[in-house]
This record gives sequence, structure tokens and C-alpha cells, in this order.
Amino acid sequence: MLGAYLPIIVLVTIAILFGLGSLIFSSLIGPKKPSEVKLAPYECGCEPVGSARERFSIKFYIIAMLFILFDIEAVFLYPWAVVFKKFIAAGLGPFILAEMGVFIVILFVGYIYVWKKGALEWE
Amino acid sequence: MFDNVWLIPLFPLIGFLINGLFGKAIKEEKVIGGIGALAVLCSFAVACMTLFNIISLPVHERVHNVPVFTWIKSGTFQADVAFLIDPLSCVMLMVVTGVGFLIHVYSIGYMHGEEGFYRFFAYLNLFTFSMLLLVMGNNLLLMFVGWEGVGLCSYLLIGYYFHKKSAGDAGKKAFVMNRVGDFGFLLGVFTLYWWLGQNHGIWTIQFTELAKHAELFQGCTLLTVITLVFFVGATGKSAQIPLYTWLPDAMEGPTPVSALIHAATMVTAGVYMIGRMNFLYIQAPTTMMVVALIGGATALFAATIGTAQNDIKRVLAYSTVSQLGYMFLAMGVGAFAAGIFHLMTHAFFKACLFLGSGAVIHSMHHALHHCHSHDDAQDMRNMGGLKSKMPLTYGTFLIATIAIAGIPGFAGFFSKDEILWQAFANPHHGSLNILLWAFGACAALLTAFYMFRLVFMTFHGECRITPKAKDHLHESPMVIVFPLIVLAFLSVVGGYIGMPKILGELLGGIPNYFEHFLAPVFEFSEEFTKAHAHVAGHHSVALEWGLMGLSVLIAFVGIGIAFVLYVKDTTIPAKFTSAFPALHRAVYNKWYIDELYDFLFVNPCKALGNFLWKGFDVVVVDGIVNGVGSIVMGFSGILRYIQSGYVFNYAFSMTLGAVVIVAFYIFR
Amino acid sequence: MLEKYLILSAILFSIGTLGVLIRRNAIVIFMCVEMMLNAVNLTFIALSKHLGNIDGQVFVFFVMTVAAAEAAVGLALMIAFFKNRESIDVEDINVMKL
Amino acid sequence: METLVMPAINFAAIMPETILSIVAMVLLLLNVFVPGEQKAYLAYLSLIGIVVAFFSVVSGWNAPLPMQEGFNGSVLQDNFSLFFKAIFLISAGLAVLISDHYMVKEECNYGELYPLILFATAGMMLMASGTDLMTIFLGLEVLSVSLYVLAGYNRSNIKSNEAGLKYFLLGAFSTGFLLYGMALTYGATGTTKIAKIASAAALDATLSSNPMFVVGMLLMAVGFSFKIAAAPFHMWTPDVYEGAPTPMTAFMSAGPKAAGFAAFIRVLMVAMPTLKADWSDLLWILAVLTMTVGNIIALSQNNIKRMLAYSSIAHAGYALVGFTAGNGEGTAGILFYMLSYAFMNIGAFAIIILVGKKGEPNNNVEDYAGFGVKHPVLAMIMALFLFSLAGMPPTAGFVGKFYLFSAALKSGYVWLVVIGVLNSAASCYYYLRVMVYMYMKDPVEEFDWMKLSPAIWASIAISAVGVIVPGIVPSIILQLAQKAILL
Repeated sequence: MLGAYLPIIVLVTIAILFGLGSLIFSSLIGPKKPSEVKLAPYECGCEPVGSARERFSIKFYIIAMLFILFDIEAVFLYPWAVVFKKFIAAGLGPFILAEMGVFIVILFVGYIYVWKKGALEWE
Repeated sequence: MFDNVWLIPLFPLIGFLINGLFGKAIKEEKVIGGIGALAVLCSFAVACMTLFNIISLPVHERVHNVPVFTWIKSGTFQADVAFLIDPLSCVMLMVVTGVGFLIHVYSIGYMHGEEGFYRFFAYLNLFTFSMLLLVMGNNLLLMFVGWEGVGLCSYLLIGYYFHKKSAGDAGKKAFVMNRVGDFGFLLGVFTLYWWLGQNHGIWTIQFTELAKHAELFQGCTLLTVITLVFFVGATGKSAQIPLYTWLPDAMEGPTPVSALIHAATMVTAGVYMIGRMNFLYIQAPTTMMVVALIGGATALFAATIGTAQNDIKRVLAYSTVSQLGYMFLAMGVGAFAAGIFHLMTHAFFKACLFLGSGAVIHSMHHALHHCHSHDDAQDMRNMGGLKSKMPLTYGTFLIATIAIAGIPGFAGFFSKDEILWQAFANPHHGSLNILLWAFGACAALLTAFYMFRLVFMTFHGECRITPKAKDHLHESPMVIVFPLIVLAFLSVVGGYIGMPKILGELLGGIPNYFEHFLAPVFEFSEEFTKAHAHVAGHHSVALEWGLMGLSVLIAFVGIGIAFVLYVKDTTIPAKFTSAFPALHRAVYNKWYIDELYDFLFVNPCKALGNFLWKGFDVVVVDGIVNGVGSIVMGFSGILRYIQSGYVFNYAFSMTLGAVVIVAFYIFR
Repeated sequence: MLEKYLILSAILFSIGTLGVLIRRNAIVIFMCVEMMLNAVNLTFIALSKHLGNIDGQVFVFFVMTVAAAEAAVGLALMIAFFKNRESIDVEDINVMKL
Repeated sequence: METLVMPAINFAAIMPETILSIVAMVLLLLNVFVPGEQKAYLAYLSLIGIVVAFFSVVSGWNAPLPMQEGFNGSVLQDNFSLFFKAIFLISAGLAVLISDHYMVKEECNYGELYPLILFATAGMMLMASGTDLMTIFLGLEVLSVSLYVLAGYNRSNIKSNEAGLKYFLLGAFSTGFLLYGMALTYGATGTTKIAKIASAAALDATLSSNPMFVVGMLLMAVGFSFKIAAAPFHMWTPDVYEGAPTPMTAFMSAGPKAAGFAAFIRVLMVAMPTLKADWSDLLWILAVLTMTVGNIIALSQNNIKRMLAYSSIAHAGYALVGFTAGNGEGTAGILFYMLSYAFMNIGAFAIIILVGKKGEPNNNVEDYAGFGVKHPVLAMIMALFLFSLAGMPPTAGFVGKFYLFSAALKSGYVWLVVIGVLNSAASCYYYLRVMVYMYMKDPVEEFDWMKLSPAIWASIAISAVGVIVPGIVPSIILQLAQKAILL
């Protein structure tokens, strides 16, 4: 049983050693001459303006989260679309349509909830 | 015929529910106490009917399982709520309900005006219910239910005066020690169940079934372990070495509780349990030896401590431990019937003693309270001369004391003598018998001594209570005295149903009714002993007479010593002083006998007693119990720190767990 | 070919695990968890391809959507925590311990 | 174009889940469309949903096999899962009953609570009846995501925030392990269907020594161990239980733990019987660790919610003892135990809610001083729950524990039982400590009582009945549990 794992273990060990090694090695031998310019955050070569750690309105996060949620649900449309024609061919067109209808309705419930909750309003 | 036995535990349960749920609303003490006592009285009535029914049956039809309903059933395992009615449980029923009823009545008077009166009766009824389950249960599991229940009630009642810190501590101690015991019991149940099922395909925990297959245990090496773990359970519940120290502390509870739970019934549960499973014990000679030795040692050991106590209830507590030791001694030498017999007589006279001491304390307490004295109402050094103040209490107390001391004609004599004889003559332990007998005999001497010391210090001599309080001492009300009288009566006549054989023959062929009655329960053990005894017990009648005489002599010697030490010094001098001045000096100095006794006997004994109590009892035994507790708690404290509150630490622990598990499977 | 994918995903999974253990920012920790999930996704896809069985791919769909849902809930929790504590450093998430 | 075979759907197999989900969505919309602060109506509506779902569960009992199977073998609503579903519904119902007052008191009475409870319950049900690793995973995630929110529900309370965040981070982390285990199992057997995994393993004897398969099993075990809070994957439990709103703690300790066991049992016993030698060793160790760690740390806890959290770890350990046994009796024991645990734990938490007050919650053991004098009836019921938790007869806790241990004995795990009994004996100490305070100490201060609402009374009464009746006549429940075992 052990034998089967040996390559994996060796490989994992090497990976870890390599990673650690290069980190340690570079911090050991790399020259350290920090200057103000070097330490400044990189912003497309332009002069940095203000702190990069500025706080954003929470609205950005909420909108982004909602976007991700609804966006990712769209992934289920693809497999559905792939088999859609097969179902029609088999005479199950209404069924497959209704299935997706149910899915959309559920999403829609979520959407209405979010909407009524006021999460989409910017102000 | 026995269809109605389920009523026996039902009545106290109803009493508990009524008092527990509505007691606070009822308020009226008479009603609450009446309900409590009536419930037990009803049980007693049914128990009496059951006893008569059993007696009316032929000897070999006296074992009955009365199923009520199936409790747990799964595959091969079955535990019913079912009651086992046989001579043994009948005896226990009579003791529990009979003595229990008297103590309930007594409590109405004793607990008068206490805060939480209803709570007391609710607990007391719950206790009676649990105890009845314990003795009536026809399987180990139901017995365990009762076993836990009585422990719980005991715990609650010890801590009844929870305002006192000592009461809470005592409750906790009782609880911890009982848990150790319960652990043993449960382990025994599991091992027994598993062994019999695994090796013989008989999955049962029912007593009659187990008894039926008793011979299967022959040559079972595990049997010693099984019986020993059960015995661990018994030592916890019945306060034997090394788990006995909770019992003296348990005296923090109200006195009726001490009488009912910590003298008459609950603490005898261990004895009953061994009696119930005698067919297992008889086949485990090592266990028998351990039981006998522990019992004998406890009997002697607790008796020595008893001589050095000044608290009236503590003397009785150590006495109880000691008497329980006798019962285990009896069990250990195979004299099961004698052990149960002593259990019964002990219930009578010890309950009487406790209740009597309660009456004294009650009276003392009121008197001291009246004149705002803070003297200890339980300290015998504050008592003395109560004979004239409380004649009825004195009378009953004296009778019970004579009974426990083992004076012929009283109950204690018959049972104790039977145990001593069996310890000497049993065929199980060979040359160890002499030692066992010596343990018992020495304990008997000490018992007689400390009990009469107690009587003399409490009831005789000068009244040492604060003079102002003296006039407030008075006899207790009838509700308290009545149970005392009944119990004293039983302490006298209770013994005659179990007359030793030789005595019975002398008196014209009176048989040992008690032994005959219990015979069906112990039949297997009898047969087994007959078949396996190494040396048949051929002891001459003369020897038995001789030993009986010796034990009587021992009792009188003990009483004599107590008399000399605690009475004589106050009476003799007065008579002789004027007539014989020359002699006076010697008499005044008590013939220097006191000094001699002090030097030879009392001082060493007291010193030993004190040492054992303060040194061994408090330091070693408590130390071990507390030490285990502290170690576990310390461990717990250390483990807590792993719980650092940091997510990454938790994640690390999970990862480590996963890695270790996977690594273990890969590398093994 | 399969082994390489499996090894890659094992390495990704380990890096994710290590990240969870050593990073202190709750959001980064969650990103590491996402990395672990995606490592698993890679495993599923590779196995699915190797086995010629579509179940693995379907599983990946679910993992992805579930991860999105978790992300939404997680961010919401972090915002709530941040409002009270002005920090999402996991060293500050230790009001309760012992 | 190949001809399409219509997959067997059979909505009846997910009837309870469907009912709960629909009710939950309706409640979600009602919550935003009906204005007003009063949210109690949502609680009652969700109770109706739970009751309807319960009827659907009852009606599914002993249904013929075609009625149980659904979605092409992805779900199987057998008696096993139905029994668990009943447990989930009971714990959800009790949690809903005790929630409203608490949430009003803590000023976090947002209406989303009830839909979330229902969604979580639906997730648990899916876990119990899932026969495809995918379904189990989905159920688990529906449950977990809802629970993360529920744990952090009191969003103005820092402890609750922390509980939610900790639970979320560690939960997601454990999901990673679970998924990886599933992926490896899929790789080894080529399927995610439980029944097919079992048949693949039965056909190919080399599979049981295939590292991929074994490690897959182990990693899944890690994931499930997290859910049931088995040591050393238990560390989230005390923090989350302490910080979460008390009704949710009650819910979390009863339902999701049972759900974890349901899926765990199905995966190991049905899909991987060929690895039994491996996983029973693992479970043995987990059981011992879990019981011991839970009980020992609980000994030194002063906060009663935290104490019950550690005790819930210990209880998972007892259930693992039955699982280790690996026989039908052990499974039936777990079913019985989880049901009675739901009753006794939620009951105890209901009383904790009553004693607690806002802001400075009376959650320390000392706060129970004199409870027995002030409120004898409630104290007596609390004592009953504590007895049951301590496994004292004649309560359901005792019967359940006895049943679990005797199952382990039958399989010959004597030492495991010895350790279990020892643990159980030690556990009495901390339960009884609460009783000591209730009955043997004088009250330090006046109780600041929450009003006893009928809903809380109902939940306490139901729990008390659920603890006492199976304790005295366990055969009713046991017979059902025996019909519900797998195999």
C-alpha cells in the first residue's frame, strides 16, 4: 500500500521544499536596498494618489455578491441547453421547458426578495 | 394472585407527584405528611397481602415474575418492567414499606415547621418508590433504575439543609463515591450480559433466567471479575472499605433520612444485590473471600472509629458501617440467609436508634434554642441525664441498644450470633475462618462498648446541658414516640423468627422460620456448597454452644467496660466516701482502674480510632477521591487551553487530524 | 496523463490548506478555501475525462454554484463582523475561547 | 441522435423537502411584502409548513420501493431517511417555537429566521435521503449555508458575528476535505451513486486496498466528522454554540448533528461495507476521543451554553459508539438516541432561554442558584432534561445510551463500552452541578424573568414528554427505529 503513495509523497515533499527553498533563498541572497520609489505601490506607472487602502462603500460588495450569485446560476442553463433538443425530439418539450421554468421562478423569488429588501438601490 | 403488586411502588410514586407538584400550594403540613405516610401505608398493606399469598403457596412455587409491560426490547435483548416476587423480595418489601411507613410518620413530627416540608416528603416518597423498584425489579436494569434513584434521593436529602456548606459537601461526596460504585454495577451488568450471550447464546439480564442457567458459570474465569465489579457497586452503595466515608458525612441530612436511607434501607442495597445474585457469588471463591474480608475488616474498623466519636449521629453512622460489614461478612461466608436476617433486624434496631437519637437532638435543639445557646445539639458531651426527661425515648433506645449489643433474647443476638457462627464454621475459607470470626468477635466487643457508652453519656449521669436549657428538655410528641415504640418492640421480637438451630432444638424444636422461608432463593448456593465444600462442616454442637456463650460474654464485657468508664465513676464514689475514708482515695481515683483502662485499652483504642478517623479516613480516602477529582479537573483545565479561540488553530487541529488519519492508514 | 492532473490538484489543495493555516485575513482564508474547492474541481474534471463519465463534470457545476453561495454568505458575515470590530483579521475573531 | 430515456423523477420522493422549500420561499416573500415589526405570524406559518411536511413524512413510511426512489436513484426516501426527517422536523418545530420571544428580546427579530430554518431543514432531509454523493453534498451545503447565517443571526452582537464567521470559515474548510474525498471515491469507482459504489467495491476485490478509495473514504469521514463535531474536528462547536442565538444553538445541536450522522451512516454502511474493517477502527478512535475530550473539558465549564456544547460533543461520541458497532442495533440506537437527544437538548435550551436576559445573559451556572425554589415546576423539568443528558434512568437518555452500548458489546467492543460507561459516569458531575445550584443554593438575586409564552411552554412540554415517554416505554420508538435501519 505504501508503495503506491511513494511517488505522491516524494512529489509533495519536493514541491514544498522547492517552494520554501526559493522563498528562503531569495530573501537570503537578494539585495535589499529599499527606497521610497521602490516601496511605493505600483499604479500603472502613474504617481500614486492617496492611500490604496481606501474603504469602498459596502454597496460595492453587495452588488458584486449579488452579481456573482445570479451569474453563476446561469451555468445551469448550459447543460440544459445542450439536452434541450434531445428532449424535444423525444416529445418531452413541455417538460423540459417547465423544468427550466421552475428553476427560473426560484431564482426570481430570490430576485424579488433582493429587490424588495432594497439591496439593489444605490442610495 | 400477584397481579396487584405493581400497586406497591405506584403509591409512593403518586405521593411523590402530588407532594412534588402541588406540595407548595397545599401548604398544610398535616395534609402533606398525611399523603406521604398514607402512600407508604398503602404499599405496606399490599406488601403484607403479597407476603401472605407467598406463604400460602407451597415452598417450590414461591418465585413469581409479574410482568407489567415490556420496557426495552430489541432483537435478543429484553428488559421488562416486571416485578420479581419471591421470599427475598418479600422480606425486603416488608422492611422498606414497614420501617419506611414508621419513619414517614415520625417525620411528620420531626420536620414540623421546617422550610420546604413538602420537598422533604416528596423526596422521601420518591426514595421509597426507587427502593421498591430496586428490590422488586426482576432484571438487572430495573434494579439499576432503582439503584440510581435511591442514590439520587439520598444525595438530595443529604443536602436538604443546603444553607450549611457541610451539607452540600457531604452530598457531593456521597454522590462521587456512589458514582464510583454505580460505574462498577453497570460494568458488571454489561460484562455479565455479554459473557453469557457470547458464550452460551443466552442474552438475558433477568434474575430468574440467570439463576436457571447458574451452572453455566461454572469454571468461568471472568466470573470473578464480574462478581467483583458488582461488589464494587455494593461497596459504594453500602459504604464498605474503601468507599465508606460518605456515610458518616451523610449524617448532615435530617435524622429521619439517616434512619430510613442511611441505616435501614438504601445502604443495605448492596447486601440485597449480593443475596439476589448469590448463585453467581457462590461460584466465585475469590470474590467470596474478598467480600468476607472486606466485610469483616469494615465491621472491625468502623467499630474502632465509633468508640472515639462524640457526635451522637456519627457514632450511629460508624455503627451502621460496622453492621453493614457484618452483613457482607455473612454474604462472604455463604450465610446468605443470615446476612439478610441481620439486614432485617438491623433495620429495626438501627432505625429505632436513629429515630431515638433524632428525638434527643430535637429536644436538645429546642432547649438550646430556647436559651439562645450555641452549643452543639448533637454532641454527647452536652447531654447526660436525659433518662428522666425523656423516659419513653430512653426505654426504646435502651432496648435497641441491647439488641445491637447482642444480648440474648433480643433481635440482634440471633442474627449476629448466626453470622459469627457461620464465619467460624463455613466450609469456604479454610483457616481464614478464625480470622473472620475474630474480626466479628472484636467488632462485637467494640459495638457493645460504644453503644453503651453512647447510652450512658446521653441518658445517664449528670445533665451537662446549660442549666437554663434544662427545664426546656421534654419528651417528644406521640407522633415521634409511637414509631420508636413499634420499632423497639420489633427489635425484641424480630429475632425469634430466625432462631438458631441449636437454640430452637433446645426450646422444643422451634425451626428457623426465616431461613426456611428464604431457602428457595438460596437453593442453588446450598446445593453448590454441599457438592463443592472441601471440608464438610462437621462442628460439634458443643463448639457452637461455646462460641455462642463466648459472644454473649464478649457483649457483656463490652457493656461492662462502658459501664465502668462512663457510669461507675459518678455513682460509686458517693456511696463509699463517708464510710471508708481510707478507701476513698482509691475509690475516688476509681481504683485507678480508669487509669489502667485508659492506659491499656481506652487510650490506644481512642488513639487508633482518632488516627483512623482523622488520618486514614480524612486524609487518605478523601485524599484519593479528591485527588482523582483534581487530576481530572486539572487535565480539563489544560485541555481547555487548546481551545484558543483562533480559527487557524482550529483549522490546524482539523488538518492535523486529517493528516494523521490518512497517514495512519497509509503507513500501517 | 491523469496522474499529472491529480498531482497538480493535490498540490493546489495542499497550498489552499496551507493558506488557510497561515494567512490571517479572513477574506484571504476564504480565497484559500475556494482554491481547495477548485483543486477538487480539477480532480473531478480530470477523472471525468479519464473515466469517460459525465458525473464528475455535473458535480463541478454544483460545486461552483455552491461556492458562489458560500462566498456571498461569507462576505455578508465578514461585513457584519467588520461593522462591529473594524477588522477581519482572524486573530481578532477570538472573543470566545476556552 | 440517440434516443432519450426519460429519467425516473418521482417527486413523491422529495415531497417533504419540496413542501418546506415552497413554504420557505413564500415566507421569504411575505416577509418583504407585509410591513410591520410583528413577525410571529411567520413562525406560525412555518409551523404549519413543518406539520404538513411531517404528515408527508408519516405517509411515506413503509412505502413500496418504487415510491421511495427518485431522480434516477439520486434520492431514496426509505424508512431510514424518513425517521431522520422526522427528527429534523421535530427539532425545527421546537426551534421555531422557542425562537420568537428570544428574537424579540434580543432585538434581532428579522423575519428571515423562519425561512432559513426551513431551508436548513430541507437541506438536512436531502442529506438523509441522498443516495448520490452529489445529493448529499448539495443537502449538506444547503444546510450549512443556512446555518452560517443562523449562527451569525444576531448581527449587532459581536459573539454572534464571531460564531457565524468561525462556523463559516471552518465549515467551508471542512467542505474542502469532504469534496476531495468524494472526488477520490468517484475516481476509484467511476460513479457517485452510493449503490453503484457498493456494487463496484463488491465486484472488484482490489478496490478495498486501492489507496484512492481508502483515502477517499477517510477524507469523507473527516468532512462528516466535522459536521457531527467529533474530536479532533470538534473545535468550532463550543465557540459557535456559545455565540449563536440560543434557539439556533438548540437547533444546531439537534438537527444538523443528526443529519451528519444520517449521511455518514449511509455512506459508510451502504457504500463502503467492504472497508468496514478500516472504518470501524477509525470510528473506534473517533468515538473514544470525542467522548473523552467532550466530557473532560465540559467539567470545567462555567457558561452553561458552552457546557452543553461540550456535552453535545460527548453525545456525538456516544452515538459514534453505536456506529462503531456497525450492526443494525447500533444504527437503531443512533436513530433512537438522536431523537431523544433532540428533545432533551432543545428542552434544556428552552429553559436556558427563559432564564437568560438580554445584554447580560444569565448563562453561568451560578445564575441558576435557587431556581428550584423560585420555579419548582420548571426546575423539575430542567432536572429531567439534565438527568436524561446524564443518562440516568428512567429517561430517554438512559435507554438510548444503554442501547448504543449494548449494540457495541454485541459486536465485541468491550473496551469501547467500558470507556463509554466511565465517560458517562464522569459526565454526571457537570450536569448535576447545575442541579446543585438549582436546588441547593440560595438565589443570589431576583430572577429577571422572560414572560412564559405559550409557545415556549408548548416546546418545553413536548420536550418533556419526548424525554419521559421513550424512557418508560421505549419500545414504541425502538420498534420504529428497528424498521428504519439500513441493510
